[in-house]
Amino acid sequence: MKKLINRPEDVVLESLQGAAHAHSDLVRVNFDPHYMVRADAPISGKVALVSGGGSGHEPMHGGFVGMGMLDAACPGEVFTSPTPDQMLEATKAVDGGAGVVHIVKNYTGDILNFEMAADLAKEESIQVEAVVIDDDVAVKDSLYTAGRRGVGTTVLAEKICGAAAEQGRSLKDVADICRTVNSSGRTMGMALTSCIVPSAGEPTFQLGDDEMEIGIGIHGEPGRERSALAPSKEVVERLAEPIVSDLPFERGDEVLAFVNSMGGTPLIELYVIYNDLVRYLEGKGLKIARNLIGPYITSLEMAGCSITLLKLDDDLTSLWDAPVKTPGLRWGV
Amino acid sequence: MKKLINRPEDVVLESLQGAAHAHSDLVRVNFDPHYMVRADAPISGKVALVSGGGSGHEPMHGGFVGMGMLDAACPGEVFTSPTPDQMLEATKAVDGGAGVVHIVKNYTGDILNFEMAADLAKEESIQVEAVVIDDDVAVKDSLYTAGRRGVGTTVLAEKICGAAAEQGRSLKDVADICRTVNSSGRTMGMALTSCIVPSAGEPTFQLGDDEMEIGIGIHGEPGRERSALAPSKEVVERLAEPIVSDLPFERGDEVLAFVNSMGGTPLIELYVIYNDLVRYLEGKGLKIARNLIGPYITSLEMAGCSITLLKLDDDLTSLWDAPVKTPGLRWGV
Amino acid sequence: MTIAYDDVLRWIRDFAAEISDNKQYLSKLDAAIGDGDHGVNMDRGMQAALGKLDAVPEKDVGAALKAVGMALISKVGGAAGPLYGTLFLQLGSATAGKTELSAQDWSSALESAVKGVQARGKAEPGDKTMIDALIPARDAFREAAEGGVSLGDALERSSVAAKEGMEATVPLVARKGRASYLGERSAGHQDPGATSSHMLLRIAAEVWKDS
Amino acid sequence: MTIAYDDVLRWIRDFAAEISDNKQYLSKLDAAIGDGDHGVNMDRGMQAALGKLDAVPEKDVGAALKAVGMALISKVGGAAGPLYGTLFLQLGSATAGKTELSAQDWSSALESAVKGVQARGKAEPGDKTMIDALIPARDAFREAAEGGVSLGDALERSSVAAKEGMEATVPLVARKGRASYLGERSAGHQDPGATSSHMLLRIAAEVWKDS
Ligand SMILES: Nc1ncnc2c1ncn2[C@@H]1O[C@H](COP(=O)(O)OP(=O)(O)O)[C@@H](O)[C@H]1O
Ligand SMILES: Nc1ncnc2c1ncn2[C@@H]1O[C@H](COP(=O)(O)OP(=O)(O)O)[C@@H](O)[C@H]1O
Ligand SMILES: [Mg+2]
Ligand SMILES: [Mg+2]
Ligand SMILES: [Mg+2]
Ligand SMILES: [Mg+2]
Repeated sequence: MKKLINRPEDVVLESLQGAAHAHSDLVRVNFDPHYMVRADAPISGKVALVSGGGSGHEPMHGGFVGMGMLDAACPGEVFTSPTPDQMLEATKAVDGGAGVVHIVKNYTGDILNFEMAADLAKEESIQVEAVVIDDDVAVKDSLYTAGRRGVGTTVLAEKICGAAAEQGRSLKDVADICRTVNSSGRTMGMALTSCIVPSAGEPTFQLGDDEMEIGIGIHGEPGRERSALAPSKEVVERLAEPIVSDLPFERGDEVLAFVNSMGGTPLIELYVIYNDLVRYLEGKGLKIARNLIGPYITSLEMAGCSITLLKLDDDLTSLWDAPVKTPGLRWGV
Repeated sequence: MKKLINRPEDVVLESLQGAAHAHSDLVRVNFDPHYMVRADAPISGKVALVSGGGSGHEPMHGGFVGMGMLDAACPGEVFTSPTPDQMLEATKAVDGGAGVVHIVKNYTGDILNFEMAADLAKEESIQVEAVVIDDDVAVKDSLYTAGRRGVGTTVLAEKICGAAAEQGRSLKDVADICRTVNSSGRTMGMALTSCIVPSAGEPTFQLGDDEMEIGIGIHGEPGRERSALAPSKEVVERLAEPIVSDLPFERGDEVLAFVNSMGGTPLIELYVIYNDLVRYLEGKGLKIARNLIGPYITSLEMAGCSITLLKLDDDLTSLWDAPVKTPGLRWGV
Repeated sequence: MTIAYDDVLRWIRDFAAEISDNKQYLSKLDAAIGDGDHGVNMDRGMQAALGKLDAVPEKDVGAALKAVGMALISKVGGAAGPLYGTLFLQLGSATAGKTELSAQDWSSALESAVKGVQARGKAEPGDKTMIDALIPARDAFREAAEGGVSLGDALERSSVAAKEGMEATVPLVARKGRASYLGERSAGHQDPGATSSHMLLRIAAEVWKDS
Repeated sequence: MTIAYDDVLRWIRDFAAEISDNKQYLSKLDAAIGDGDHGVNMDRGMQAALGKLDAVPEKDVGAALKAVGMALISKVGGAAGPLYGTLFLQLGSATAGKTELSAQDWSSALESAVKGVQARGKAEPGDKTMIDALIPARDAFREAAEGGVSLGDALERSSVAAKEGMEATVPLVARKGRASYLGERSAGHQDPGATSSHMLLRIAAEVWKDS
């Protein structure tokens, strides 16, 4: 295992300490239980946004704490959902009296722990609305599974709902926008290599030199299908086609296109992919009105990418464009 | 070779096409010869900044074209300096009558090509000042070599000089600030893996599973020393010590600390490194006043990192803080 | 014919040791169809649980089991944290205030523990989860105890049933948890949670065999 | 006893083919002590040069060589682009307007080409660069031609000298170009630029041997 770390069991703590040192102007970090809140929390009268999940997806979620995005993030161990006490403390720390939205990715662990946390928060008279993100079209037969996973759309939901909350919209409105984003966004990912969970010390799955894995999630879990390596153009088709045919996109629709690195794939390749995606969507009559390109929801050092398409309307577009100031995403301010 | 590309020979072109599609609000791309200029170039009366170098270091340099940073970037083939015709055309496209600074990383190829371009530009009555960045402390005996390589400090110089130019400072002033940044900044890098140049198709160098390479550059070239893998804390010492002892840092000095991923090392590890760097510099009595953490000057998908320290003064700090709006770096606006 | 307070502590400690010894093995099972952390998760939680045991009010079986449950909830995370946390919390509620457990006590404690896990996780038998080890174990223990066999033998039958349930997860296609994302590809692998649940019941049978 | 215009074109074409055939080999040499692109760079440039040859005004050796130089400058990049570009530009200047080359013409063309490369790159003999193949080749040709041997033999001696110069780069520690960053570790490897320069002169000797 080749990683720039000290002891595997200290990675999450030390990384969080590093982030605390680096971004003290933007965020405050609490240790034990671990959570991160924006430096000016709680903001009286503003709906607060809390998310969280296993570590290993950086910058998500901690890198998205700040003005115009999350009020708090709870980092779990690598690829392991955080625990209810973290979520409860974070929720209490950011509640400004207007209620708290929990943005939860659809994994059994995240759901169960956030459920427990919401129950505990309600006992302390905090209004909580949980919204589940489940945008991964790689998961078919969602009736016979734990349902679609929450992946790339989470980043977009956190940005857009953060802007809505910043504008002073109500708990119900912010939660509704989050549901709208979830129902308008779809993602599909692929891997060229497996990642290595630090505590495991070896690759989660084995891939041949000439193989890739299509339909992976973000936890180093294998996908639904293994196949021969293919050029970017073909990879883009195999990722975008199930997205486009799942959402009722119509010719002329505007979308936000999000090309994400799983961690080990560099920017030069993401732009090659984006270039192929532009052509593919042109062929479908879809217009990319906004884009996001880079490593935003990663799987440690995994090489690979995911494509997320979000159908835009005027409200979503202006919320996307609104100012944001976090360690990982910053514009307009 | 596992890459998300089409044909190896098309990577640079297609990546540039992707960037042109993605960032048409910020930059304009010219093809054949390839260069990228900020969308509002030329800006009359403003000193223009042109940089360039081999591709494979994304977001540098193309990702740094925009308000408050570069006016133009010239991408060469992967790890191969661009050619004089690209640089000449870019220089002509951005000259606003106040002269052009060429920010050149110290590699034989970059130097020779930029020299030719400057000669050609001068023939066309454009004032050009070339500033060479050579900040890599891994290169010892610079008398017996092509001199120190230009690495991490380049990113900081482009940001800081971009801000100075934006303020309307003169050609000589902007070039002088660039020289100050170069003489106040030092970098050292290391690799856990080699990268693969697309056209070569195999790793540039071989590293054992338990080895790392200390003192690498940014072109997949091997470093000066190969050694056993070590924990982050030790890696930080081995990178920071030669930097701190090369620059006459004094206790109480303020520095900008830049922890850079070579491409394949994810953010979670960069923060672990940053955390160790904070402690190391505390021990030296140095204060980190600003920081930059992420993949900004990369070597394709190489895993590894570099550390750059820049000694700050009030002018440099306020130029660093000034607004910037580029695809790769964005704040304050 | 009863399980003493100290026996309960021995069971918790031995289970923690078993998890620790099999950390890599459990994570490896999880890597095949999940995300490779089940052993590490459970070990982190059980180590935290051990730390809590000293603070337990004297000889209250229920309090000890609840302390384990709370530790698991706040230290494990993932799916296993709330599920095993609930399991131990329910064992604790069912045995609150007791200084020792009869066969009947253990049977109804198991009953509510399994009910709690199902209420939380909504898994049915055959979904390829820890439920596939727990339900057969619960049923085997109840039948044996009701049939009048000794506590030690009933525990042994419960352990064997858990083992069979665990082994029976191999051919199953997962319908709950991360493994479900693999669809047909989840078949052919043993469920990690069912494996740790079998350990829990096997250690009980071993530690309590002379009770 | 002269090199005709068509011979010059044949030399350029055969050199381009040689580079193309040895693209991987040259890049591999460069990977050992540089950044692994020398073959690819030179091939890109020589292919572009071939495309320019048709547009050259009829039978002007100098114009053809200049066209190659310009193509290399605008297509190669890196260190080799300006250096080989300069080499061909200088060959071109020295032979401007000529329809064929005498031994004396070639000798003075080589003279100014090497001077140009040195002016640009500032490399001295022994720095482990293309200069280590070019200087011996230039000297050997001049001596042989002045000594009155046939053009073909002089070219052959020049090629042999380039080969020896190239081979002599193996033990050297690089002091110019990327390889210099390796310090002592650059010893034991043959310089890629010296290798391509030897090819240039070897192909000249082969193509022009019956001139
Ligand atoms: N809904 C559920 N009900 C019961 N058990 C479940 C459920 N989902 C998952 N499990 C169990 O949890 C185990 C995985 O635990 P663990 O790996 O620690 O959590 P995670 O899947 O979050 O990484 C599975 O092997 C399975 O036995
Ligand atoms: N200053 C110099 N003078 C002469 N030749 C040089 C000089 N620097 C480098 N070279 C030659 O250039 C070759 C490398 O060319 P190439 O790999 O194409 O460029 P780069 O080093 O920019 O990748 C070296 O093998 C060496 O022969
Ligand atoms: Mg997990
Ligand atoms: Mg090169
Ligand atoms: Mg797991
Ligand atoms: Mg090279």
